[in-house]
Amino acid sequence: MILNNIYELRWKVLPPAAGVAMIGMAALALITAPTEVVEGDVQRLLYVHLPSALASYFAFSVTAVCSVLFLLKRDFKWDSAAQGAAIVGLIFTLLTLMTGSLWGKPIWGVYWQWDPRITTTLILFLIFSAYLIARKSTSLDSDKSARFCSIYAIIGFLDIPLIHMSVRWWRTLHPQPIIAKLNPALPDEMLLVTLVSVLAVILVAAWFITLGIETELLSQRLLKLKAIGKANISEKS
Amino acid sequence: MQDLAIETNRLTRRYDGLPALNRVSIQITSGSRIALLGNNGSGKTTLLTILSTLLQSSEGSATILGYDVAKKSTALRNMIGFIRHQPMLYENFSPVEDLELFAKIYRVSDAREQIRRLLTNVGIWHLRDEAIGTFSRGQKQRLMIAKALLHKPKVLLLDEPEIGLDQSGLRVLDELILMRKEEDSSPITVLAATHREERVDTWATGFVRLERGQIIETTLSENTE
Amino acid sequence: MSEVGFLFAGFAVFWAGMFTYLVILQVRIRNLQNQVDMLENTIENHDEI
Amino acid sequence: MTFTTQLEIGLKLFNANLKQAWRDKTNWMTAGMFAITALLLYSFAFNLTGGLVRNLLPGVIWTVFLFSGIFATAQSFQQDRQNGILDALKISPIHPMTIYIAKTLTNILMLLLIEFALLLGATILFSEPLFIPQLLLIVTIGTIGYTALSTLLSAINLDRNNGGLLLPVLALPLLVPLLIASVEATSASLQEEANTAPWILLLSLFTIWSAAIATLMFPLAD
Repeated sequence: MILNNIYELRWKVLPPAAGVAMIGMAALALITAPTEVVEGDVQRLLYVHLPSALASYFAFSVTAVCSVLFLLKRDFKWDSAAQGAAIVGLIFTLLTLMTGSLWGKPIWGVYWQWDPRITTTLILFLIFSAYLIARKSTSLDSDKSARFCSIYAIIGFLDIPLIHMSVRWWRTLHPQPIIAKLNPALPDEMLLVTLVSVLAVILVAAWFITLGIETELLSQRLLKLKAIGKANISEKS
Repeated sequence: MQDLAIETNRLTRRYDGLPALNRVSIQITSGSRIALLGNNGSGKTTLLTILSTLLQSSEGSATILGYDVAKKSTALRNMIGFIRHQPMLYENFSPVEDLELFAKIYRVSDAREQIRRLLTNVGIWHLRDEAIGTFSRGQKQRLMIAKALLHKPKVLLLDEPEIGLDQSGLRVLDELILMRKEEDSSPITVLAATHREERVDTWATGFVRLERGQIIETTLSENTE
Repeated sequence: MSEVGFLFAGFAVFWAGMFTYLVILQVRIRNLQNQVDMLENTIENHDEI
Repeated sequence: MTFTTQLEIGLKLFNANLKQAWRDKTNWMTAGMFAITALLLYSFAFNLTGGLVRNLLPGVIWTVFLFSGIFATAQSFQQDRQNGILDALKISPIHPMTIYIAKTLTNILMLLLIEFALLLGATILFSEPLFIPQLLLIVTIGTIGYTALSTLLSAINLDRNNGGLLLPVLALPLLVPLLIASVEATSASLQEEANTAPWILLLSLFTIWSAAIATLMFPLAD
């Protein structure tokens, strides 16, 4: 009940909060945050890269949780929610990979590095793309397909730790050129800016997810209405 | 007040939003033989498939002998026999091999004797060691009759059981299911979809007529809603 | 490309990506809502007749 | 029903599956032929006649196994579905888990047959000692791991025409840990001082994970 009431407030709270937080984040990241000593200004990409990555994990967690709820309750609104969140997750995964590449080029000299975290993110992208392809290629109200895709989303989500672990072992047990990647503890100011930006992007992600859910729910409703319309017409004839 | 064998309450199933079965409520008493009538696409198969536990309803509920169909319990499945449009047989097995496997699954006692009796009754005992894939449609249908009766179900769901059967095959169907003499005290309940309306009077104790997923005519007492 | 160039590119991609997605979503929702309203209207009128 | 009756029925069903696979071999013959053809193509593409075979062979072997294995398991419920047997089993008092386990075991057995034969052939073709106990163990664990997942995914027909192509797209990203672990374990087992332990550990971990999760999930897919 309380949860429902909170969810009702989404249109009043989320857009302005996300908007303010995003503007604050841009100002903080580009102006207030100190320039990093080794990497220089380009390090400021951290403030969009890291939050995007966290937002994508957040969205995929929503997909997994909604999939579990769908399997338990067999209510199609959870299936819609899982799909809506999966799309948002994919968008943020894509943003993570792109900002990461643009950050990597000046620092590492290459756009792409087979780093465990990057590689895991890419595989995550493949898994949830496959999920969406499978779900979208079948009828919206097909319970078989919804169940199957829910199961797939749960398995895919639970696979993440294993993927990350295997890729890390794969990289570390191979001899490879050492690339300078300094990761000293962030100074306080940077930490603060990072926290703000994470908050901002998570808010945006939450807003997007609610919008995504809304589109999926509307599509379902439309399907039902069309069916009723068809039935009415055939009754008249 | 007789026991209810099959009861559905506002049973609904939608495909792509379109209802194939629309709020169907029926009550069938134990031991009755009900014909399910209607044109193609009227929802007969959907109703039978939901009752067989193969398909899930979109809304509403159904119980067979008091067991909720959606729960798919083992006890319920032991009591249902189902013959649907397409045969359900291992194509590269012989009838005996197929039935022996399912006798095991349904834990039929004296399986060997049962199989011999049933195959003889449906008239394909001489084909017992041939591959099912070489059978004609009518022979497969006879085998399906034997398979559906193998575990002595209390409720039989039949979807156009006459398919492919010749005159003697139809007689087999009548003798074994539709007009069979009760051997034991617990009567068998039959719900059979059929297009042969002229034969319905000879075996059915009642009928339900569906059109566009809804009941338009029935001899069953109306469900109190 | 200079360091600042990469920084700019990164931020541009990020903001552009989010804005585009937001616009796409809003358009889709509006379209769907319109269709739903239209159908609901016709179905209501249909019933009255 | 109790566990022992399920076990008994499961064995019967496994037996029936094997009998069915044996009588209608086309599916498995196709998988075997696909594996052989792929192996040959790889040897042309990577010029596996040279001296670098040992470095490339593990990757070649495992991609061949995964592709042929997944294409074969994608079909594994197909015949049962067309015959109506899958539906006959679903309305019977058998537990869905038993149906799944019996089918998975059949697939594992058939795939191991193909894979061991292929290893034997590759031993001759590339004059590398591939038919060694350690490698056979690795292949067995890996096959159990990927078959458990791909059999689960093949159980549902998504009512679409390109379902055959969809399954590899769904299964392969999930199998990245398995591919990494099995390739590394294989190449370690081909070295003089083999240290396969960590990779076999990772491989076993994935296999246990996938078998457990697939077994638990299958009844929900029904």
